[in-house]
Amino acid sequence: MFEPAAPVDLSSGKYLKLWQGPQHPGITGNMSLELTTCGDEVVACKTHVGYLHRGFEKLMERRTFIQNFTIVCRIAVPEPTFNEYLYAAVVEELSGIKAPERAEWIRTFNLELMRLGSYLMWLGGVGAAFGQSTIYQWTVTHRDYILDLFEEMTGARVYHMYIVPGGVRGRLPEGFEDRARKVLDGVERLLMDVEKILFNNVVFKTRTKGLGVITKDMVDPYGITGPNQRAAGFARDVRRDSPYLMYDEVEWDVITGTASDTYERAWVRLQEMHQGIRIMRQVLDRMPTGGPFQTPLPNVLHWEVPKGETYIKAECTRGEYGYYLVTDGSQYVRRVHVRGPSYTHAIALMEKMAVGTNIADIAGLMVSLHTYPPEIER
Amino acid sequence: MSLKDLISPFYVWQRAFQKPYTQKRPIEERPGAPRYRGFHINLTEECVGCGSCEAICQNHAIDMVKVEGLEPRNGDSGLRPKFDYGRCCWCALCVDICTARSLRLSNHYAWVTEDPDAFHFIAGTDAMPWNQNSLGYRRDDDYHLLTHDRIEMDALSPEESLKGFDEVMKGYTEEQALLEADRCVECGICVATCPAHMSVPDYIKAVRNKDWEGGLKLLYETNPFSTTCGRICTHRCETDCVLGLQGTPIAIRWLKRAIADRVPAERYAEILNDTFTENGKKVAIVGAGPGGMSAAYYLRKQGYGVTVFEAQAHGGGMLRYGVPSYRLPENQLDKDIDYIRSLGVDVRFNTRVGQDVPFSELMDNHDAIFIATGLSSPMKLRIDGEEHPRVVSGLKILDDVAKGQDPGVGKRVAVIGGGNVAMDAARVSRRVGADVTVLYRRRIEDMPADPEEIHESKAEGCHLVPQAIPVKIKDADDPNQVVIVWGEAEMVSDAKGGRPRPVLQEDRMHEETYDTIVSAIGQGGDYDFMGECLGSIEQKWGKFIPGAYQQTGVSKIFVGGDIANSTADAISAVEDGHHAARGIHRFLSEEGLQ
Amino acid sequence: MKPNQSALGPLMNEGLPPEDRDLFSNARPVLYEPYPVEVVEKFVNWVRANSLWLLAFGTGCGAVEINPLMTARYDAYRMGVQTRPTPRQASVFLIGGYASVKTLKRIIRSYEQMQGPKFVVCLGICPINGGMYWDSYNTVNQFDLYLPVDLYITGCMPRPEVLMAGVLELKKKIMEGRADGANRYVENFDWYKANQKRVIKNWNMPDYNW
Amino acid sequence: MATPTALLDELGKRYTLSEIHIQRDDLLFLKVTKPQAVRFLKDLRDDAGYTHLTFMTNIDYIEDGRFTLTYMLHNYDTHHEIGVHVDLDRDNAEMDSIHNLWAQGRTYQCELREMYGIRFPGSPGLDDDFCLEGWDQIPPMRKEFDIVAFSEERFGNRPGRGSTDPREHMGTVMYPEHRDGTEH
Repeated sequence: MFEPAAPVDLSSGKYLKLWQGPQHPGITGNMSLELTTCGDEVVACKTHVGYLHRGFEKLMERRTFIQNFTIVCRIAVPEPTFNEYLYAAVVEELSGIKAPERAEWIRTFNLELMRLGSYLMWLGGVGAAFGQSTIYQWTVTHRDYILDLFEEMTGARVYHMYIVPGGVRGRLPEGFEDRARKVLDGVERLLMDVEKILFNNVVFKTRTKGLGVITKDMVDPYGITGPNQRAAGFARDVRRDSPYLMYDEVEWDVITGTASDTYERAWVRLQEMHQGIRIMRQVLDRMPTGGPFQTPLPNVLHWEVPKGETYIKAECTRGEYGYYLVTDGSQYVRRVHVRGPSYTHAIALMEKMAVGTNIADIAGLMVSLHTYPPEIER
Repeated sequence: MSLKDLISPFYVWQRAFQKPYTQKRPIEERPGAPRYRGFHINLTEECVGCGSCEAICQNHAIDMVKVEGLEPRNGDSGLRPKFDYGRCCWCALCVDICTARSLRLSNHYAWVTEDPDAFHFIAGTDAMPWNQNSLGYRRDDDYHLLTHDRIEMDALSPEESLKGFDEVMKGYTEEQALLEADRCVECGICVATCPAHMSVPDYIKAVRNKDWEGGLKLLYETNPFSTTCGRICTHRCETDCVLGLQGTPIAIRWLKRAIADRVPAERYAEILNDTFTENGKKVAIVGAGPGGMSAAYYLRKQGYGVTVFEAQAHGGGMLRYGVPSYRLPENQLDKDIDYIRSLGVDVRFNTRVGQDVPFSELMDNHDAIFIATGLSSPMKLRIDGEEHPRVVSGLKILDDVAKGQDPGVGKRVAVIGGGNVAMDAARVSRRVGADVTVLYRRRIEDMPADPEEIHESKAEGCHLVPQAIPVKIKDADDPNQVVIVWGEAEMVSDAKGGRPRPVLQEDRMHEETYDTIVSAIGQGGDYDFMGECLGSIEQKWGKFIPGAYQQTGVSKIFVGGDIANSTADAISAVEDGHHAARGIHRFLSEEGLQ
Repeated sequence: MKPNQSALGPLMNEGLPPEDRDLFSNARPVLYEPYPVEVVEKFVNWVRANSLWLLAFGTGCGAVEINPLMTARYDAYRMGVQTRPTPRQASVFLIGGYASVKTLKRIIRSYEQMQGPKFVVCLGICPINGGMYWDSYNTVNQFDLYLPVDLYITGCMPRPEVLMAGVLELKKKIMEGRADGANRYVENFDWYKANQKRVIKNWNMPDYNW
Repeated sequence: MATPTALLDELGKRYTLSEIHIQRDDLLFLKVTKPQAVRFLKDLRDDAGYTHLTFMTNIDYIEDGRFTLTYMLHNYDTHHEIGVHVDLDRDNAEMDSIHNLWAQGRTYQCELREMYGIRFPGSPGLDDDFCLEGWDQIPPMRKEFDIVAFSEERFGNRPGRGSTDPREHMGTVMYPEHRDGTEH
């Protein structure tokens, strides 16, 4: 599937090499695109990553199982909970621990709340990338209200470290449900406004419709998952196909699109935010308020997980997020691999889609794929 | 392009009339949430410096450091956690694991400075602006990283145990032992408390790894009475076990037994591999109890020719004649003693020094002497009528039973005392069918006996009467009975802050008739055999006061065990023996003894 | 204390291929000299303190809290703070947590491109003593070995409120005339350069990038 | 669509499969030989419906002197996953490239070359820098690479630290005479 870029002779003077990033306002996070342009048109693109590489997979090999739970959330900064949940899930599966039902409900809520917060941040990024900075001001603030909820629930705004193998670290605070509902109502109103001023905005529509079309036959060869795939018409969602936590207990719809362009992907995500709110309201209604929220662990200071391997995935905002864990019966993991959807979206896919677009659209295209560099390089 | 798309964005104006998002003064208005994981607070008084926080910290952000004015003492290492805020990620695992629950986080989160070296502080000790914050992350009551409850050991039911002298505690199964060993946080605070300073965390780790042989080697480094101590040790270590701060301490004693029970006696020699070359020097040891035999073991390992003189027909001293076999079966005691003897230690039984062999002979023929004769003379009650024939000592009863004789206590027995001997005498009397009442001066919680013993005595139907002071013993109508007069006591707190003192209430006296009164309020020593040497050895309250390395004023005489320590238990005797062996070795080798 | 900069000689730009060396400047950075009249310097410092322009370079995870800081809820604009897309216009470099070696190279380059007066503020624990990634093979542990730092804000992440507190502290420092990081860089240029080259193994850029 | 067991029976006729391990109803692991691996993956993709390459990674078994590559494939119709293991010689690790089967295969292979030093002849841009830049050590994910020592040596740590072991401290202060040097 790899198609070598057309031969480019830089010395001809026809082409210009242009770096977008790592220090560039039109780039998501700390990464860079090496663009070869001809006039305004991009003829080749190469993604450079590694600016945020910390070697998580290596670090995790020399930390104990409990210590790892604190570090995984740093892998995807705006969405730490997916890492926390997946790490907890793989360790639980291999050590034969089952989290109590109450913890599963709390986790479901946690993940959906994080999804909403992450989408809001992304929505702000879309606004900013297409010159609609007002959206950015609104959504980041509403995300902050969500972070307030997280702070109250978990004790931290960004790195929650709340979903621990075996359950969660604390009960929900008094009156939390009511405050959560209020925040959700606020976000719902905000989304309606955003629909009016962004999605119905002629500027946005003109610039995004037809930009960066992912055709159906690209999806599997490029490993595209998540909203990017659903916007191309595939009703595939890990939450529906391989249900985990409490997703088969609540009602929600898998949103799909057809046009598969930048606008459609944004639209799918907007609808998914509504679905997320719908899920969270049901979870709040049905969540048990009593009972244990943690299954006792062996002494974590010398916890040995039996030999084995497993892979568990979850649907994060960007697609399939998964943890592959290999243990050898010792106190340390033999190997852990974090599968992030951005890995293929930001590299293989971006390099293909950038070709033929306008320089000015690169930022918008990038944001429409919704990628986070830290999960690529880990 | 539709008109709607053109107009729709102007909808943004309606927001101009809404309350603005902006927080006026965020720094002041937004303290951390009640559960916020902000900066650390440590309740220094409650912290015991176990270092679990340091062990769990994945960022190596915590150092255990000495704190001025805080000296290590039993149960507290005197160290306190020092935090590096160039490392800490506020995950609060340290709070979750904190055994004393003294560590917590405040909801304070602001620290800005230009000095990168400033971000170190000892939580709770250094004056930090957030020390008084009452909010912040605490471990939830229903969330645990440690197992706070001990794994129970299977035991005979009180009904079964009363039927005979079978061992009551059955010992851990392998699965139970692993679970119990898993609870340990390996802080090592117990090591200081253990009189023998056994490598507790290491042998617990050996249990966890099912490395019974390695465990046995560790045990023998400091204690050649592991099978025995694994059953009847007073386990001071458990008192200071940090797991006990929030739950029950690790069953350190039972885990020791778990190791020793899993290695058959035949394999000891092969595993311990105690090889040595004779160094030609000779040491005499008086008394084959835990102190004497322990000294014999460690001296023998260094090549000394060791002769032990024992007045009784078997070794073990109080372990054999003072501890009933339902707590310590004789074959288990023999397992320990036989191994020591197998190394070539010459034990002369039925040889009472001063009677069967003169002390001077020991002095003349040996390079050093270690005396650990134990306390075998029961202390007097010092009340009227004590000489009544129906008043017997607790030791006598235990001795009788150990020798297979009927103690002949009758149907109604009163035991006076609250120590282990009293409990054992009571339980032995129960086993021969008596109704037993235990009279003790102070409260039950003041009893010097092990809590397990107290608990089991009660379970077996002994009637414990605390705050009862014996006043007088007199004849009963029946010559085979005896009457005790005792009065109730009130505990009066000591003005100087000492432990409360029982004060007799003259108006609440009781007079009761029993078949036998067992006096078990303690024992004293008998040192007459030492003759004139006695004058050069310091004594106080009937006990020797040895100098460094258990040495006495007569430089070649070393003393240990119950006659030379205040704790008077097996494990202290073992350490005295071990320590005297160190001293004797220094004394007889070139190192010298300062 | 202040070595004569010209006495140290021109920079060698040894990381560049020989034929490219002439294409780049070999001049050393120059020291900032305060205005001779104290009142003027004080006034200028006041001006500087009240228009702090952040370089929009999210070098690490700390950047995630810049978004709230710069938007409606916390609204750092009211304190004279705004983000700038290019180093030429920026005066404050926020190091957003850990710096990987690859990013450190870009940080140095961006920092040297910034016009004076310029200030470096480190967010989070990682630049102080390695933080979460103290044993990582790809992140530096003490940021002040590579660039002069004017202020540290601890936390993981530092919240927007602390960032604001940091801004206030920085302002204070500037107004007192103590924010001399850029001058320290000039004075100890060779030391910093040696440290930088110790970790950045493919030094293929000029020694000073202004 | 064939059930995993039926599929295995079918594939087992043509390929040498070993170490088949059913982890969950929807996840199984198996091992194929190195020469057969890429053809096996292609068959899984084209004939068995395992069209999605979830990820590709490597496990270092330093004690056995081998690397084990893991290709995780997903079938969108049955929602079933297969983890395909392939053993490589650790000292001379080389594997056939899958960049022609999946576009992201090139990226994974580039990463594995950088992190473990595995060669994938023919994979485009294999020797380009991926995450690292100017790396002058052995590939960092290999188990023998000691990151603590490296980090200490290259980046250093801020002075002013130092910890005392509680047990050691108590021993030194409380019972110095009673220590034989056999302490642990």
